[in-house]
Amino acid sequence: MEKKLIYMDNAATTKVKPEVVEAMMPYFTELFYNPSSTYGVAGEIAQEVDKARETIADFLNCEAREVFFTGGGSESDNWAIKGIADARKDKGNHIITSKIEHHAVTHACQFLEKNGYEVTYLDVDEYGMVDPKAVESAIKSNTILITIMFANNEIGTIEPVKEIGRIAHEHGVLFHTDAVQAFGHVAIDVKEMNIDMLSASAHKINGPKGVGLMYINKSIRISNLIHGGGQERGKRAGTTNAAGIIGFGKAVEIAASTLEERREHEMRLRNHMVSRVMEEIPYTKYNGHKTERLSNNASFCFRFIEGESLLLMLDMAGICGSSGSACNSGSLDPSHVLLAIGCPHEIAHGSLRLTISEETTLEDVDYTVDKLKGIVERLRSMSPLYEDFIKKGGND
Amino acid sequence: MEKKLIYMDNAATTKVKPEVVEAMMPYFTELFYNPSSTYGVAGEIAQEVDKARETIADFLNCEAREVFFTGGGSESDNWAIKGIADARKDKGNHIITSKIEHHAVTHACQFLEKNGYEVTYLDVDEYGMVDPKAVESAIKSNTILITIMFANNEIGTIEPVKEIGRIAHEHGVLFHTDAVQAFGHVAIDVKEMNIDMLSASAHKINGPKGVGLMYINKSIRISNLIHGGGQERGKRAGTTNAAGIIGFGKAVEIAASTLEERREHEMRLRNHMVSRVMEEIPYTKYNGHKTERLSNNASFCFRFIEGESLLLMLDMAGICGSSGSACNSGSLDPSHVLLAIGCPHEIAHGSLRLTISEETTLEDVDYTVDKLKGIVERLRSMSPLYEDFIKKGGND
Amino acid sequence: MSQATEYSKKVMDHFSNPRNVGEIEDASGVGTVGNAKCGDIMRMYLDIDENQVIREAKFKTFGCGAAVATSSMATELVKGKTVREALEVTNKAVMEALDGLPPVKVHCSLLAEEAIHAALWDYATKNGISIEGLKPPVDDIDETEEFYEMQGE
Amino acid sequence: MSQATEYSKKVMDHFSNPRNVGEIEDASGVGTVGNAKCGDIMRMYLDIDENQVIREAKFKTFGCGAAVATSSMATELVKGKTVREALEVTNKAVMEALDGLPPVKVHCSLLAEEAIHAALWDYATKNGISIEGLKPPVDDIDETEEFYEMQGE
Ligand SMILES: Cc1ncc(COP(=O)(O)O)c(C=O)c1O
Ligand SMILES: Cc1ncc(COP(=O)(O)O)c(C=O)c1O
Repeated sequence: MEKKLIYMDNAATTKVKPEVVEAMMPYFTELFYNPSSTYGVAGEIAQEVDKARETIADFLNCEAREVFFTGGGSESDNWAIKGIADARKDKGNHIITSKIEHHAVTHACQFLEKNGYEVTYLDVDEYGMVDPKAVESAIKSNTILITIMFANNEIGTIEPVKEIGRIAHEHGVLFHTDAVQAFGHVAIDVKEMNIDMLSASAHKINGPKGVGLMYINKSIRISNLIHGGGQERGKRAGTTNAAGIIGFGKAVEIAASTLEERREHEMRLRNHMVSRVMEEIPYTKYNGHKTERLSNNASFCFRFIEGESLLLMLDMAGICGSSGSACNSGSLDPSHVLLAIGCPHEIAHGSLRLTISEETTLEDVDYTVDKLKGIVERLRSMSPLYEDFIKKGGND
Repeated sequence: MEKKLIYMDNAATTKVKPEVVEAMMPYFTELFYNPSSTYGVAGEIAQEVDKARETIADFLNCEAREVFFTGGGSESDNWAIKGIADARKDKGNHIITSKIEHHAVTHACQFLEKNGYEVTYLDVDEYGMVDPKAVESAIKSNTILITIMFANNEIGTIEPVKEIGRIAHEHGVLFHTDAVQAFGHVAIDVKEMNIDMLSASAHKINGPKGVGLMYINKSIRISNLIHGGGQERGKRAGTTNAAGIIGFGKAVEIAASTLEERREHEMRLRNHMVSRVMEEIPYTKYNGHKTERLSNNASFCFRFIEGESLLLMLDMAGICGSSGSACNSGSLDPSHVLLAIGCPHEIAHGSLRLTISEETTLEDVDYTVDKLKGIVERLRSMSPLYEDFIKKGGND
Repeated sequence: MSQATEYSKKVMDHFSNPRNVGEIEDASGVGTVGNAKCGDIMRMYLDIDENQVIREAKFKTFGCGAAVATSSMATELVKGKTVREALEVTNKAVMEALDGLPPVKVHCSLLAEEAIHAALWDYATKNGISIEGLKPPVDDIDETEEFYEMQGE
Repeated sequence: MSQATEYSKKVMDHFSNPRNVGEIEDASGVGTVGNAKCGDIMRMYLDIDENQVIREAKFKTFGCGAAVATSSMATELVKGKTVREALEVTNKAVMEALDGLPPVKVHCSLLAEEAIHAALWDYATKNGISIEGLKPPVDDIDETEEFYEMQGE
C-alpha cells in the first residue's frame, strides 16, 4: 500500500479527523467509565456526552433533549420507520416514501409491508427529484409517516424537504428525513424545514463508524427499536458509547465551522471534474440534478461498460470510487436509484460515483479524469456492446 | 481527578486495554475505508474484520459465518427476541424467559406482549437459579423461543444453560442466552452447551463500547432488527464498524488466553472480600449463588441503609461500585433481580455490587472493606430503621 | 445519570456533612414519613419552647443523597423559627436553599416538608393545640410520591 | 465485500491482462451469451481448422472482473483443442484454472462455458456438422443465472 491513493469515495465513509480521534482517545482508557454510573468520574463523562448532544442540537436548531444517539444511520432509519409504525398503529398503517431511498429505509418499509402495513414508493423525475405534489396526492386518511431522504447517496440530488415537511404538517402526518448524506454538508434547520425526525451518521462527516443519531421532535411519541436500560431518556437502550459520541460531537463542531468553505472548494473541483468528463468522454450521462445536489458528489454512467471492471481498473490506478452505493457492491443488481431516474439496465450497470472532500486537490481531479478516460476507452474496446454500436454506425 | 480510584464496577463496563486501543487506531485514520468497498485497501480491512470474526468463532466453538456483529449487547438481545418472534410468528407466539433477565431482554419481551405475543417469566430460587424443570413445564405447543441469561449482571449467578438448552432442543424450541456478562469470563462452547443464539458485548471484556455480537446457529432463520445494506451477510445493516470490531477481536484474543488466570485471581480476591464483609459487617446478606457465580462478582444487601447514599460515600472514599445494575441508577425502583430472589423492598434498596478485575489488588480489596465498614456504620447511625431495630432489642 | 454530578454543591455538602443528625429525647414533636418500600424514610425530632419557637431540630433518614440533604436542610431551616413560620418552610424553600435538585429527586424535598408537618402535628396533638393550616400526616404517601416522580420526567 | 481481495491472483491477472481480447474476421464460429440487463455479455470468436482444431480464440466481454477473467481463461483453454475437447472445457475447468471464484461470481464461469458452446454451435450450424453433446444456446439465460446466483449465497 505504498502508492498514494486518491480517495473519491467520501459518500461511502470518511477519514476520522485527527482532532476527532484525539477527542475520543481518553474515553477508551483513563475515562472509560460507564456514564450512567453514580460516581463522580462517570458523571463527568456524562456531561461530555451531553456537550456533544448540545453541539449537535445547536447545529440542527433543536433542543439537546431532542437528539438521541444510536449505533448508526441504518439503525436510526429503522428506528424512525418501525418505531412510528408501532407507536401509531392505532392511527393508521400507511407510509409514504420514494423509490430512491437508501436500503435502510426501503428494506425497513418492505419489512413492514410483510406485517400489515401499506407503503407508497413515489416515483422521482429524471434528476431524482421527488415531487411535493405527488407526496400530497399520496396522503390518505391512514397515512402515519412520510419518509423522504434529504440528499441521495448515489446521485447527490437534494430533495425539496422543506416543502414536503410543510405538506406533511398540513395533513397532520409526521415527516422523517434520512439526512445521512446531507448532515454536516448542508445547513439543516429542522424547525425551519418542517422536519419531525432526522437520521444522521458520524462516519459520513469525519467521525467514527458505529455512531448515529436521530433528532425526534419532543412532541412525538415513538416506540423503541432497542428496548432495555434507561439510556437516551429511555428511548434507546445500550451502554452509552461515550468515546464515539464525543467523537461525533467534535466532528460536528468542525463540520459546522467549515461548512461554507468546504462547499465552495468541493463545488469548484467537482464542477471542473464534471466538465472535463463530459467533454472528454463520449457516451456519458451525468446523473442527478445540475444544481440541487451535494457539493461533493459526481455520478456518471458510461455506456457500453460495466461498473465493477471500471472500479477495479481505477483501483489499479490508485483511485477509490464506487459504483452505486457502497453497501451494495458485490451485488449483481444495478442500482435501484439509477433505474428510478430512468437509466436502462445496461447503462445503469456502467455507473461510477466519485465523491470528493475538502482534502481533494485539483491535481487529484485531473489525474482521475486522465486515468478514467483511458480506462473507459480500454473497457469499451473490449465491449461487445460497443462493437455492435460502432458497427451500426454509432447510432442506437 | 487526581486521587486514585479503586474501580469495583467491572460488570458495568471495563477499561479498554492498551493493546486493544492500539489495534483499533489505524482503522480510524490511515485505514478508515469502508470494508464493503471494491478497492483493495478496503478489502484488506474486510479481511481484518473477518479475522476478528474467526477469533471469536474459535472462542465460542462455532463457525465464523455464525458470528454477526452488532452495536452492543442490548441490540443483540432485542434482535434475538424480536427477530425470532417475527421469523416464527406462523409457528407460535410464546416465549419463555426468567424474572432476572437484563432489561434488554425483559423490556423487549414486554414490547412483544403488547403486540400479541405471550411471555412466561420464570421464577428463580433464592440464589437466582432458574430451574430447568420449570423451563420444561413452561414449554407449550406454541413456544418459539427460550431466552435465559448465561450469568446474571447483578448477583453473578451462572444459570444451568447447557441443561436448559438440552430441554429446549428436546422440545424443538430455540434457545437464546444473553451472555453479555459471561462472555470472556467463562469458557463457552455453544455446541456443547446446546446454545442456538448468544449475545455478547465488547465493552464488558476490555473492548470498546458500541460493539456487540450475536452468535446464530447457521440453521436458524431470523428476521433482521436493522434492515438495509448487505453487511453481515445481509442480516445486520449498517456500515461495518471496522475499528470497533477489530478491537473486539483483540479483546477476545486476550481474554481467551488469560481466562484461567483471571478467574483464579478474581476468585481469590472476591472470596477474601466476601469473607471479610460477612464477618465484619453485621446484618448483611450475600446475594447470589455461593459457587455457581462469576468469579469477579460480589453482591450484598446491607440492612437499614439505602444504596445511593452508600455509593456516594464510597465514591467520596475513591471507590467505584454500583447498586443494582448501572443502567438503572437514578431510577427509584429497587432491582427486579433482588426482588426476584426474595429480598424485601427495603432490603433490596440497600444493595451494593462490587465487581473486580484482574487489575484489582489485595490492597484495593482491603481498603474497600475497611471504608465500607465505616460507611455502613455511619449510614446506620443516621437510619430511623436501624434506630427502631435497636430499640426493639435488635430483633425483627 | 451520575448523581454526584447532578447534585449541586450544596446538596453534596449537606449529604456529606449532614447538620443535626440524631435524636432528641423527650422531643416536643416527632414525625416519621415515607416508607421503606419506596426507599425513603425521614424522621424529624423537634424541641419547641413555650413560645412555640423551635429550639432544636434533629433528624434520621433512610434514603438517597437527596433525602439526607433535604432532611439536613429542613432541620436547619426550621431551627429558631416559630411553629407558624416553620409551616412556611415548603419543599420549594428546601430545594431553593439547596440550589435545586435533579428532577427525579424533587420528591425528597416534599418528603422533608411532610416530615416537618408530621413533627408539628405530633407536637400540636400532644399539647392539644391547633395550628392553622396544618393537616394531619398522610399514612401512606405513595400516591403523592408517584405524582411527583412523574413530574420529574 | 471487496472484489479486489476476494478474487484470486490468477483472476486479477487475467482481468488486468486479458488474453485474446478482440475479434476474428470471418470467424468459423461466433457466440454471444448473457444480456446487458444482467450486466454480463460475452462474445467468443473461434477460428477452427479443417481438422476441427481451434486455431485461434478471441473474445469481447461486457461485465465484471470475473466475467473478463473467465472469458480470457476460456479462450486460453480452448485454443489448440479439438472441437470435442473444447466441449469438455466446463465452467468448473475455467474456475479451477483461475484458482476459484467468489461464490457470487460462479455464474460468470458458467457464462464462459456457454460462450464456448454458443460459438461451437454457430460453427456446427454454418458447416452442417452435428457435434455430439452440444445443445443449442439458450436465448435468455436469466433463469439459469438466477439459479446460480442463489447457490452463491
Ligand atoms: C446481562 C446483560 N445483558 C445486556 C446488557 C446490555 O449490553 P450493552 O450495554 O452492551 O448494550 C448488559 C450490560 O449492560 C448486561 O449486563
Ligand atoms: C442515505 C443513507 N442512509 C443511510 C445510510 C446508512 O448509514 P450507516 O452506514 O451509518 O448505517 C447511508 C450510508 O451508508 C446513506 O448514505
